[in-house]
Amino acid sequence: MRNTIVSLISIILGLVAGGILMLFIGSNPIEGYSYLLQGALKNLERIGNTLATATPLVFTGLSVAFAFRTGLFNIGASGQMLVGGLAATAVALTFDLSRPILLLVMVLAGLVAGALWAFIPGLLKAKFNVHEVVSTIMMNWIAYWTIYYIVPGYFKGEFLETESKKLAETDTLRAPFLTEMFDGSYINLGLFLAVIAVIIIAFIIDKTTLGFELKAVGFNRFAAEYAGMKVNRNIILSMLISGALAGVGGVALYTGNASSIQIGILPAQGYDGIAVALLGANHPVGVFFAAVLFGILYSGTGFMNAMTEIPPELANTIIAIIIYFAATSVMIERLLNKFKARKSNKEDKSGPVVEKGDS
Amino acid sequence: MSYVVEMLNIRKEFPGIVANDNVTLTLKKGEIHALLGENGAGKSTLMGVLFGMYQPERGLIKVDGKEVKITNPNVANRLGIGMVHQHFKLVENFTVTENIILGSEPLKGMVLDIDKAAKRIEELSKHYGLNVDPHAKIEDISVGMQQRVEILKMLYREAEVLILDEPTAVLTPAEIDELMKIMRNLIKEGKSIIIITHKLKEIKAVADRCTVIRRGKGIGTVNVAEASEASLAEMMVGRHVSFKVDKKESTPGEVVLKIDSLSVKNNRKVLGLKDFSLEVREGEIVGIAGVEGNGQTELVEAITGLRKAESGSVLIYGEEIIDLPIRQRNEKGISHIPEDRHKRGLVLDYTLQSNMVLQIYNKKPFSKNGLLNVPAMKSYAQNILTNFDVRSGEGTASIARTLSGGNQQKAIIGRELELDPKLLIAVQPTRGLDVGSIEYIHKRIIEHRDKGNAVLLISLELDEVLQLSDRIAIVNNGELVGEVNAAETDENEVGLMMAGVGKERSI
Amino acid sequence: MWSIIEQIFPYAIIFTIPLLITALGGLFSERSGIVNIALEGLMVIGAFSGALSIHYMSGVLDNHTLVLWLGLLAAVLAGMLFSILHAFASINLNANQIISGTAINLIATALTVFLARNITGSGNIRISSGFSPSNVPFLSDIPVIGDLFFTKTYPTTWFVLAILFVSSFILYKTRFGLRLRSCGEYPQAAEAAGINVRRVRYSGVLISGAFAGLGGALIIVTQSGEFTGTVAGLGFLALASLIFGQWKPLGVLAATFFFGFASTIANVSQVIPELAVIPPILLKIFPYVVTLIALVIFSKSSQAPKAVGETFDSGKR
Amino acid sequence: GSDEGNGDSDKKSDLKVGMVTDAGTIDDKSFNQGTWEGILKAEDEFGVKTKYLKPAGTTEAEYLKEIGNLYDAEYKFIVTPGFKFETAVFQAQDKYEDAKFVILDGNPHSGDYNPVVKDNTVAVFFAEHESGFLAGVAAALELKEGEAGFIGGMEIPAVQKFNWGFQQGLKYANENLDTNVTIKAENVVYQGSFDNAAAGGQIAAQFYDRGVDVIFTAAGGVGVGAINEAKNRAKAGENVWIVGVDVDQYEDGKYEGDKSVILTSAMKKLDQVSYDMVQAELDGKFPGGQTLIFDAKNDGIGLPEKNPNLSDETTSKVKEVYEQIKSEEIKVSAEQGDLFK
Ligand SMILES: Nc1ncnc2c1ncn2[C@@H]1O[C@H](COP(=O)(O)OP(=O)(O)OP(=O)(O)O)[C@@H](O)[C@H]1O
Ligand SMILES: Nc1ncnc2c1ncn2[C@@H]1O[C@H](COP(=O)(O)OP(=O)(O)OP(=O)(O)O)[C@@H](O)[C@H]1O
Ligand SMILES: [Mg+2]
Ligand SMILES: [Mg+2]
Repeated sequence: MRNTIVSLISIILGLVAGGILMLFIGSNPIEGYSYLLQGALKNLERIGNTLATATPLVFTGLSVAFAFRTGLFNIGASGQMLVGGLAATAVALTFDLSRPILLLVMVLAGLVAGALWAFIPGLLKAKFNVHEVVSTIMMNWIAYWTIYYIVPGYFKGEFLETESKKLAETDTLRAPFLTEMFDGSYINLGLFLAVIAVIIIAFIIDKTTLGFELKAVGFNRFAAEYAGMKVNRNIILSMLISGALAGVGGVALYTGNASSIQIGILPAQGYDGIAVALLGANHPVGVFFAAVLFGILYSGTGFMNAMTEIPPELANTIIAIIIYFAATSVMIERLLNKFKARKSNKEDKSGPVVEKGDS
Repeated sequence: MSYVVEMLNIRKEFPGIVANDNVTLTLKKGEIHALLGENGAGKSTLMGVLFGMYQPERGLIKVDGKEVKITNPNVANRLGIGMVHQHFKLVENFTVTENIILGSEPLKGMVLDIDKAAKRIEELSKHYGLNVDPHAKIEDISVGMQQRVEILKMLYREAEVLILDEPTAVLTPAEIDELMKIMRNLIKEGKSIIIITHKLKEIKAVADRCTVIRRGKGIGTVNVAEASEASLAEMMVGRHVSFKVDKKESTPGEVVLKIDSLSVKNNRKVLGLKDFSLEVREGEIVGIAGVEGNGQTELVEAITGLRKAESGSVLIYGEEIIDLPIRQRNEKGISHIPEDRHKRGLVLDYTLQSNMVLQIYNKKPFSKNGLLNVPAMKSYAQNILTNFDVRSGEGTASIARTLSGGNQQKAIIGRELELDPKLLIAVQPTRGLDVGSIEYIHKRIIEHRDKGNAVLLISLELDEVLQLSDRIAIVNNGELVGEVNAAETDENEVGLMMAGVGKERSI
Repeated sequence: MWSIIEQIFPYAIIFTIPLLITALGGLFSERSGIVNIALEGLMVIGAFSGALSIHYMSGVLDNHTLVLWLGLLAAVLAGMLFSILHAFASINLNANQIISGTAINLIATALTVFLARNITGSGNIRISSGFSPSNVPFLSDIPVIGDLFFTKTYPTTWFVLAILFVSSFILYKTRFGLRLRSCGEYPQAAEAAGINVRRVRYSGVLISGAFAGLGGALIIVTQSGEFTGTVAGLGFLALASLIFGQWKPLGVLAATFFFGFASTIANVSQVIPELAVIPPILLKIFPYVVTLIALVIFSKSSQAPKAVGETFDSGKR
Repeated sequence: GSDEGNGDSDKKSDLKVGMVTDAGTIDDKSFNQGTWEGILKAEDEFGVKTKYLKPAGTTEAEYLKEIGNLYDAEYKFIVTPGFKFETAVFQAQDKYEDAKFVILDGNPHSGDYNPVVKDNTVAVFFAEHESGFLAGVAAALELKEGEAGFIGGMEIPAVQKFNWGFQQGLKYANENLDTNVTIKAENVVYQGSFDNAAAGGQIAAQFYDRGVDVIFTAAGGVGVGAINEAKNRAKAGENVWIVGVDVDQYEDGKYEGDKSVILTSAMKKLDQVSYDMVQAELDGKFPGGQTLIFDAKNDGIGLPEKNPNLSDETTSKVKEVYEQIKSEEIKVSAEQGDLFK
C-alpha cells in the first residue's frame, strides 16, 4: 500500500516534470498527454500493441526484482534476453515440430539459455565473491558479440545481413485468435507467459520455503549459512531464476513481438527492467503494472509525436525522471510522514494537556 | 561543589518511545561516574545527548557551570567531551595513528604530518600506560588494544570528560583489569569519566558514584561506597536479583559430544586449534575458559560446521559428523548461540517471526510441500517472545534490527532453546546484557542441562564460566591446557591456566 | 608483431584516457562510500556539453585550442552539476545508490538528445576539429619508449596523467584524502571523529561528476569529433576498471590501459593479417572475458571500500 | 512551415508527408538524414506538412506502429528508408489503402522475398555500385598512383554495392585511364557497426600506416572516426584522403581553414528521391506500383557538383565516364564476382 502510493507519486511527479518540459518547448502538456494516452489505448489494436510492448518488460522487471529481493543486482538482463532469444530462434529455425511442442521447446530453450547466462555471474559471486554488477555487464557484452557473430554465421536470412532468418508465422508466439481479437496488433502468447511468471514469482517469494531461503541469503548470507542454508547454491539458484526470466523475456521479444533476432543491439528492455522493478517496488504484481505503464509511455509516444510538435526524445526523458523520483522515494516517504505527523499532531492537540494534568 | 558536566531534566523521545524521561546526571571533576540500567533503559541515548548525537526535547546541559547547546559531536569535542562508543568507531584498514588523528589532522604544508602525530601518540601512550603501537593497523590488533586506541583518540583531542559506553563488554578479564588501571591513571591526571557497564563488580571496583535509570526514568544517584551490588541491582530492575546461580549437582549421563584430536585453521590460515579433545555428557555444562582468540571460535565453528576441520573427529552420540553439512548437524541435535548476533544470529531485516524459525522453516508445521505456513510461524514465534520476555515494538512482526541488543540476544537464545537441542553451544550468551536478563538466561541454560542435555559454554567472562559450568576446560594458544571441576577450583587457578600454566588433573 | 604494437599503442592510449579519468572519478565517489553507476550518464553529459560549447564558441573565439580547453571546462562543470542529482538522492535522501545512478543514466541520455535537438536542431553535435596529436620533442626519439609513449600524443593525455598523479597524492597524503577514505570505510567512525560525512561524500560524488564529464568530452575532442547521444558503454567499462583496478589509482591506470589496448586490438584485428586468423568473436569478447578472470583472481583480496553503497545513517550500528 | 504572405499558391498544399526513421537517428549524415532533407526541401517549396517518427526499436512491429501513428495523424504520404521496412510496408500498403508509401532501398514482401508493390507504393533502389565506381575512377585519376582502402559499416547490400563498385572503378581506371591505384584484400573491411568512431579511426590509421593513400568509407559514424584520423594526419603534413559516402561530406573533412580531406563523395541522392516523390504526388503523377531504380541514367547517384580537391582534368574525365555509364557503354556490376569481400 505504502509502496503503491510512493510509486504513484513518483509517476505523477515525473509526469509533471515532463509537462514542464513540454511547456518549456512551447507545447501544451494536457494535449500532449491526452495524445499519449490515445496513442497507447485509443483502440483495440493500440491496446494490444501496448500490452505487447509491456510483455518483455514484465519479464525483465521480474528478473531484476527477483534478484533484488534476494540481494543481487542483475544488470545483465539484456544479455540474458539476447541468448534466450537466440536459443528460441535457433530452435524454431532448426527443428520441425508441431506448433505446441515447438513453442514449448522454444520457451524452454530461452529459459535455459537465459538461466545459463546468469549462471556464470552467479557462480562467480558464490565461489569467488565477484560483484555481480560487473560480471553481468561483462556478460552483456559477451552476449552482444556472440549474437553478432553467431546469427550471421548460422541463422542468416537470405537477404538480411543484420538479423536472423524470419520465423514462419506459426513458429512465433503470435496467435491468430489474439491478433484478431486485438485487431491485428502484435500482442502474443508472451503476455500469458508473463502473467504466469508474475504469479509464480510472487508465489515463490512470499509463500515458499525457497523464497524464504533466498531472501535470507540475500539479506545476510552469514546468518543464512549459520542456519544451515546452502548459501552458494542459493546465490546461484537466485541468478538462475533471474536469468531464466530474462531469457523468456527474450523469447517474448524476438519470437513474439518480432519474428527474428537482430544483431548489433543490446535490447533496451534489459535496462528498463531495472526501472520497472523499482517502480513496481520489487513486487511481482507491482512490476506487472509498472511494465504496463512503461508500455503505455513507449507505445503512446509515437502518436503524441505525430499529433504535436513534442519530440520523441521527451518520452524517454519523462520515463527517466519518473525513475529518479522513484529512486528518491525516501523523500516522498518523508513528505508523507510529515504530512501524517502534522495530521496526527492536529488530532491529539489535547495530548500534552492531558499529560500535564497527569503529572 | 564543582560539576564539570550537569545534565538536568533531560527528555529525549524517539518515535513511539521516550528514551530519556526527565533524567538528571551530574559529573564531578575527577570522579568516575557509573551509569547503570537495564538494556534499553536509555543509557546510550543519554550519553548520545551529551556527546551531541541527539538533541534533547527538554532539559539543560551545563559544562563547567555554563549552559551549552551541544549540537553535534564537534561541539562536544570542543567542550572537551570525548566518547568511546559501545561499538568501536575505528577504520579497520587505517593505522592507529590515522584513526586517532582523523578529524583533527596535523599538517605539514598540505601533507599530513603522520610522524609528528605518531610521536605525540607514543608519548600519550607512555604517559597513561596504554601500550599502543601507533603504526599498527587496526585490523591486526586485539580488541583490548582497539579500545585503548579509542581512549587515546579522546586524549589526543585533550578531552577532559571521557564517556565510556560498555567498554568492558568485549574485554578479557586481564584487559578489564588493565582498563581499570588506566581509568585510575586518567583520574589522577584530572580527567572525569562516565562509564556505562552492566557489571556491578566493576562499578564497585572503580566508580565513585552511580546514577541508575530504569525505563528512561532517572531513579537516583548513589555513592558507590555506600551501596552494595545487590542494592544497585535492585535499584536498576526494581526487584530483588539473585546473583548466585542456583543449580543442583550435575548428574552426567551418556557422552553427547566427543571431540577427538581436532585441529582447525584460523582466518590467518594457520592452526588456531591444535589436537584438541573433549567430551561433554548429558546433564552437564562444560565451560571453555580462555582469553579471546585462543581457539574458541575455531572450536565452535568446527563443531557447528561453519568451518572445515583439518584433522580429528567430532562425534555426536558416537556418530561422526565432521563432514556433515550444517543443517544435518542441527538435525542431529546441535544448536548454537552465536558469538556475533548481528553477523550470524539474526537476519536483521527479517521479522522476528521469520527469525524464530530460521533453522526450521522447512520443517512441519512451518512448511508443507515447500509452502510456508505463516500462522504456525507466528504462533511459534509469539510463544518464544513471551517465554523469554523479548520486548519489541510490534511483536512477532517487528523487524529484528529495531530491537535493542539485549532483546535481540534473548530472542536468539529463546529460539535455540526452543529447539530443545541435545547439545547447546552457547557462545557469550549474556554479552552486553543487564543483570536481570543474565539471571534469567542463566536459569534457562541450567534448566536445559537439567533436562538431560549437554551444554558447551564459551565465555570470556570467567565469572560466568565459573558459575554456570560443571566442568571447565581451559584453552591457551589453541591447545587444551587442562580440565578442572568447577566446584573444586577458583578464579586464580583458572586464570593461571588461561595464561598457559598447565595443570593436569583427572576428573 | 612488434611494429603492430608500436603502431597500435598511441591509439590504445587515446582510448584509455577517457576511460581512465572517468574511472578515477568513480574512485573518488566510491572511496567516499557512494557507488556511482551513473558514470555512463555523466560521461554523456560531459560529451554533450563539451561538444555544444565547442560548437558555439568556435564561432566566437579565434583560438581553437583555447576553445577546446574551454569546452572541456564546460564538460567538467556540467558533469559536476549533474552529479549533484546523484549526490542529493544518495546522500540526502538515502536512496538506493544503484537505482539513483540508473535513473541518472536514463535522464542523461534522454535529456541530452532532447536538448541537442531543441538547441541545435540536430540530435548530433559535430565540432569542427579536436586536438591534434603530436610527437613530444626529443622524448619521442628515445628508442622503444619514444615510439610507444611519446608519439602521436594529445595534450589532454598528459593533462589526465597529471590529474592521476595529483589524485593519488591527494588520496594518500592529504587531510582530504584521509577523510574521504574513512567515509568509504566506516562513515560512523568518521562522523564520530567530527567529520561531516555528507559533505565529504558530496565532494566525492562531485569529483566523479567532474571527471566523468571530462572523460565524456575527451572522447569528443580526441576520438569521435561528434556528440551522438551515447558513449557506448564506456562508463560501465570505467566502473568495471575501477573494480578491476581494486579502487587504487595505479590499479585503475593498469585496468583502463588493459581495456584500451584490448579494445584497440579487437578493433583493428580485422585488418591485421596476423590477427585476422583468430575468429573475430574471440577478439571482441577478449577484454570482457579477461576481466571476469581477473576479477576471480583478485576477488580473494578485494579492496572495496567497506561501506560503499550503504546509505549512511548516523544511528546505524 | 509555410509562410502565408508569400502568395505563391503552390505553397499551400495540404499534403502531410511523414517519415519513419530506420536504425540510427535522423541526424545520421546518411540514410535517414538524406531522406529527411528531401522532405524538408519539399516542405519549403510546396508547403507540405512534414513529420518524422523514431521507432523504439527496429522490429517490424515497431515500424508498423509508427506507420500507424503517422496514418492516424493524417500523414498519408509515408517515406520509409531502408530494406528493413520491407515487410512492414508490405503489410501497411494493404492495411492503409488510402495512404501512399515510398520505400527506399527495398521491395515490399511478405517475408519470402517475392516483391509485391501495390498501387499505393513505390519501391526505390539506388545503383550504389555506379556511385562507388565513379568515386573509384575519380580517386584513381586524382592520385594517379597509390593504394586505396575501403571501410564499410555493417555488411549490408547497399554498403557492399558501394564497395564492389569502388573496386571496379579503380580497376577500370587502371586498365583504361593510365592510372595505378591498387587495392589489397587486407585493406577492405566491414567494421561491423555504424557507430564505433574509435574503431573507424584506428582502422584508418592501420591503413594509412601501411601505405594506403585514400580510403572510401561507407560506414556512418565509423567513417567519422576515419575522417578524424585523416584530418589529424593531414594537419601533420601527411598526404591522405577520404572518399565520403551518401551525401557530399566535403564539409566534414575540413581542417585548417578551407582544406578538406574529402577527395570526393560517392553520393546517392536520397534527398532527390524523397523530394521527387512528393512532387510527383502533388502533380498527380505518383508512380504507384513501380519499382524505380535511381542510377546514373536519371542522375540518382553521382559525385558532388563541386569537388575542390579534384583537378579539372579529373573532373572532366569522370564526367566522360559518367556519360559512358549512362549510355551503358560501361557496365558496373552489382555483384561481388571476383572482387574482395
Ligand atoms: N535511534 C533510535 N531510534 C528509535 N529509538 C531509539 C533510538 N535509539 C534508542 N532508541 C530507543 O530508546 C531506548 C533506549 O535506548 P538506549 O540505546 O539508550 O538503551 P541502553 O540503555 O543504552 O541499552 P543497552 O544497555 O542495551 O545498551 C531503546 O529502548 C530504544 O527503543
Ligand atoms: N532503526 C531503528 N528503529 C527503531 N529502534 C532502533 C533502531 N535502531 C536502533 N534502535 C534502538 O536503539 C537502541 C540502540 O541501543 P544500543 O545500540 O545501545 O543497543 P544495545 O542493546 O546496546 O546493542 P548491543 O548490545 O548490540 O551493542 C536499541 O535499543 C534499539 O531499540
Ligand atoms: Mg547502549
Ligand atoms: Mg548493550
